[in-house]
Amino acid sequence: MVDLFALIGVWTAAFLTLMVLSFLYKENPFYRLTEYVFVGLSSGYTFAATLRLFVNQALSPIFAGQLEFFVPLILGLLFYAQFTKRYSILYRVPLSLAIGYGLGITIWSVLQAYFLRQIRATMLPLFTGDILTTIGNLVIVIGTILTISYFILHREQKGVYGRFTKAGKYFVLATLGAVFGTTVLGRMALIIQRIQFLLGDAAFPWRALRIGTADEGRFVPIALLAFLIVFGFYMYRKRDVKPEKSTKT
Amino acid sequence: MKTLTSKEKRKMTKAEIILQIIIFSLGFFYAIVYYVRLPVPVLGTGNLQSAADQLFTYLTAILTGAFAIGIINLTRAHANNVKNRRPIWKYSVILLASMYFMAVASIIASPFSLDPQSTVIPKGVYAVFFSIWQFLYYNVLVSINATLFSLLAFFIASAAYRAFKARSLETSILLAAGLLVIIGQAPISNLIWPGFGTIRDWIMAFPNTAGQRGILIGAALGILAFSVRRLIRYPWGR
Amino acid sequence: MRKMDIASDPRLTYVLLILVIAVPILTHAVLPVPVTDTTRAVYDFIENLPPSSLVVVSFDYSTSTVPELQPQATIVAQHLFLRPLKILFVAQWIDGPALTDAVLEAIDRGNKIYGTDYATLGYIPNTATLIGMTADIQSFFPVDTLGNPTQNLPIIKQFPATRQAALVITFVAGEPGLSAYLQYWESRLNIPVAAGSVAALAPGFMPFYNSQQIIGILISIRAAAEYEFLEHAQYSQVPIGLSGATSAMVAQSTSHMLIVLMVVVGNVAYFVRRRGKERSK
Amino acid sequence: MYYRGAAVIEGSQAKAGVATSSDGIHWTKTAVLTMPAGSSGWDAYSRQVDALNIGGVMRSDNTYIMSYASIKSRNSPAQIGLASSSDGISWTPYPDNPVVTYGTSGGWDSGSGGVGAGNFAGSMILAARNQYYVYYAAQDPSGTFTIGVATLPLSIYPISQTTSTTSSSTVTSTVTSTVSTTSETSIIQQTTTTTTPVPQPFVLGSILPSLMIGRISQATLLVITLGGIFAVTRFASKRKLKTRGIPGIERLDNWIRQAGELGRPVFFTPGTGTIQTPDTLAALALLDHVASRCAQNGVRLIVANADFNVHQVTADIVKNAYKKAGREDLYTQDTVQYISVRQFAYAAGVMGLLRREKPALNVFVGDFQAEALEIAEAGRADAIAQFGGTSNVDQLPFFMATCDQTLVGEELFTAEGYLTDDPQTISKLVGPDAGKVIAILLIAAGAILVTLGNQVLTTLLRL
Repeated sequence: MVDLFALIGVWTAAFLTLMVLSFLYKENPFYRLTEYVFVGLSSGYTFAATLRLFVNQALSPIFAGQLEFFVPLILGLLFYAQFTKRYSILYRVPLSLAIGYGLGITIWSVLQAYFLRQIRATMLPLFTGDILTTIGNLVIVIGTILTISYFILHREQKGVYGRFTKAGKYFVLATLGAVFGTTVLGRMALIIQRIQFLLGDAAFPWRALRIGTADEGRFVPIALLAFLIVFGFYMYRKRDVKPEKSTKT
Repeated sequence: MKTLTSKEKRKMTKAEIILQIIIFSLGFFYAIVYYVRLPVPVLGTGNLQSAADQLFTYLTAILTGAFAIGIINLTRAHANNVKNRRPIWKYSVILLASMYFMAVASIIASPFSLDPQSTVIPKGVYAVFFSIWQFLYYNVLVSINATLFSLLAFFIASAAYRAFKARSLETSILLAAGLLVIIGQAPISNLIWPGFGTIRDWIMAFPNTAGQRGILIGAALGILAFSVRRLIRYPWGR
Repeated sequence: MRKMDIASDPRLTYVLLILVIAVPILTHAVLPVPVTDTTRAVYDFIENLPPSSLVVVSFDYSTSTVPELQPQATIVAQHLFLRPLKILFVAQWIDGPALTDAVLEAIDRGNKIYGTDYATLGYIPNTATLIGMTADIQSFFPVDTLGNPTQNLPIIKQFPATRQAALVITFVAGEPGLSAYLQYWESRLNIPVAAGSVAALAPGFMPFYNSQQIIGILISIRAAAEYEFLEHAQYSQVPIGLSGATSAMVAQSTSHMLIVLMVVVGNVAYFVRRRGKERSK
Repeated sequence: MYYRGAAVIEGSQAKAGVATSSDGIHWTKTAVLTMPAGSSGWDAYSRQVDALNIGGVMRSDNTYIMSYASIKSRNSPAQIGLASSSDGISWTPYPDNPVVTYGTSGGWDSGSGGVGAGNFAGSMILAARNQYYVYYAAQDPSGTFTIGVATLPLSIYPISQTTSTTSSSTVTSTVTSTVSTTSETSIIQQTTTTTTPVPQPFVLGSILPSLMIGRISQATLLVITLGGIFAVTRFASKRKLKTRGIPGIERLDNWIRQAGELGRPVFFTPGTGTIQTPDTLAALALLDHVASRCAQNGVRLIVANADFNVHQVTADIVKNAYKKAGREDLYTQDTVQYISVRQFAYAAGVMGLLRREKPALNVFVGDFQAEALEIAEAGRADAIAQFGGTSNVDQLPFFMATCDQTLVGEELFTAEGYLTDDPQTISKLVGPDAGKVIAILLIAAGAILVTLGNQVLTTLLRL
């Protein structure tokens, strides 16, 4: 059975999706409205989350009797000194605590995870029994060295050394090609799911997105039509009488 | 010519020296304790086995104190828009309204509700607000945000035809590698020739790994130098 | 009226893209998806986890990348619930807890009991919490997302600290995400890490797969379809449409082929026009 | 060759895994050690909660013998026990465990270091001169660590005479908290002399467990790398180092000249970064250069911003540039425009500007996210040239594919150094080169050594 509330929910979702997609035709107030509503809702939700954390982490230990948590509470409230004129420097006290511990743990973890571990993992045997792994290892060891050499900045990239860094640039380009290729996979996935939703396709993961259930989904195309009518009418009424300036030149 | 961006070496003010002492001492403490991993005897009564972990609980308590900074900044910015009737003031009103409405609804009934077991709030009110929050979150917020991001797929499609030209040897390498990866990851290519998939996996596993690792090592060195320099003197800037 | 050809007005390409995607969806076409090793590595690791191992699942993405990562999260969570494991749900992004609830509702949780077999701890606000929870969960998560004090939860009694985790899997769309677990859990405590990543970040994570810092990578919606195929093969009660990824594979293929076609055609037109200009000079 | 050994995870890790490896370098974790849930005995708590603190594992004939530490209840002191197993995965505890109890004499071994689940009671067992020796770490009240040793008769786990004699020859003075496979033990043996185990406490300093060797090697490598970086930085800031120059800068200048001849404007945008982002600072340096060139050639410049602070800085830069060239007339109200802080609104605004103004040259350098593609594609349609640059790898492909000239990653910062030719900026850039050279040398040396079969460098870095 179709639940009326869920149906309204699904229709609203469809209507909003189309309001955003209308940007493809032309930048218009429908689209701008969704932007502002999005920023409003996500900021409101973020505030609720950070408030709940403040209650759990800073207040409840005090209520539970650990009175030494008054100190962190006061230091935390110093953040709001930035809104005062005279004491605005004080907000840097809690900020420097965050900066300090951040720098401390970053130094070793970045050294181990991104420098040491990567160098050790590139120490691969250049000649192994199996031909495929040998080629693979050669590409990784030589490729990594050449890519690093490409980013060495203090020497002119000319002559023999220039040939090395040029080869390094080709590895960087192959990498950027891979990034370009996989980014297409990601972007297509985004639009495919939106079109699945707009067509009310049963294969759309309705419950995993908690929008409603498949049987309300069947009625989404009706919202599609409703929006086209409203949008078409709005565009017709709003079309510029005088031809656009740019077509003249 | 001295440009705006190069900062002359001005002397640190007294306040900055104190702040730098805080940053350096906390940073040095964590660098040592965190690396050497010797269990330093416990300060508080908690069952944590090292002072560093115990200190983390206090640090977290301090950092969560800044919970309202975001909402204050947004409110000030958009309240100004409304006050002096900027052209977009109507949108600012909508933004503020939706922000505060969502904040109230989420505080009452959402994964971040302040009273999840509805001890104070009666069950009925909680259920109503929960369905309001659910509608605002899953039907409105997710729909808008996911669609906003999906616009990018269209721009890739139009850029593919109008902008991605093999103008030079460099862009040709990039486009060749890109196209091979695109073909390789489309399941249909496996029916034409399974080799496409292996080519794509090979590009991802070897040349890409080499290039990414080179960039990663370069970035890691940048972060190391950047962090150590800030331990000694943090540029407070503006 | 301006000449509506494809070069000057991108809107024709938009319509083409919509058509190329809508047709396979309406015809419900299905395609077999070959499984890549980075996906199989994650599946095998979870399948071989010894009974009652602790798995930490971290939701590190927002509503904008739901289409890429929600299918992955759903199908992997279903796999974790099919095995005798203890699961803790956390999140480094604020949208995490809400997306976790949606996943938990979508999957079949079998006879698993909240508090004993799994629990949702909620949002990790900073690195201090992320490191601290490896030593003691209760100090950093006094209550779970439902408001129960964590010291009463049997799963927290059994695993007082996440350093005892047999695996942490992060569904990541950016920072903070995989880098935090790599730096503070894997390199310091040798806790195995798996990454479910948006496609744009996957190439950047390959060096970590090569250096075995992560045991595998699930790359965007295609990995969700592969994982669903593996899971359905072994646990037939898992429906094929659960993640919604398999049905998107045909549209995935047609849209990819359209992009390839347009780049090729675009370049051919470019070179023809350039040769024409050179000859006219 | 199939190596089989218990690569035990560091003492404090309650979970002990067995890893197998075919080449001694790459370990795959195959299974987690299991032990039947004990009765209410001395290690009830840890056995039930798997907080098994594995010490060392030795092998005699075909049985494995392990020493492990565990606790009776949540915060009680640790004690050491033994267990044996045939396959190394499922273990049966020694009937009258514990063999070593802490916290009795109040002296040097009064505590095990740490308390409760996180205790550090490291331990190991080996057979020598027909006796079992159990070494364990202990901490006295003042916090200094010492190694204690307990001896047990061979009868508790009878092993044939041959293995006991051969293992006696392998007695080493290094207490390895990780028992490594034969190939690795042989390496560590060469570096340390063998001393007869004398059952009195050793002070930690005198024995360097392998973990400590690892720590020291990593610490020295960090000191060398940082030392190199800051030495080069100091050296560079003294001598005016000419960096490798930027290919695009000359082309940029003549594109601006062409824009002047065509009488069309130049467009510039520094992206969505804040004033502290390195990319945005580099973009501002480039803007300084572009604005002064435009002023000299009498070209109209349009700048679009997403961040309000950046907007104010760009306005100052452009105004100064035009004033210096005496062309204030070109600087109008809408030369520098603030569009919007939100990603897609900013992109839409920029695309509108590009379509209306039809600039001859688009320069978009700085911190860009997904909106970069929209701008690059809209600009490509009308402009004669596009000049892009960012250090964000996810967006670089779209820059490369649509721009005539792109500053890739750190080239953006070199451009900043080159343009401002301020020794401070250049030296900060050139410093990390020292680390890059170290990385290249290490990788090359390591790869060659590994090819020749010598694992010393990889083992050193692994500890």
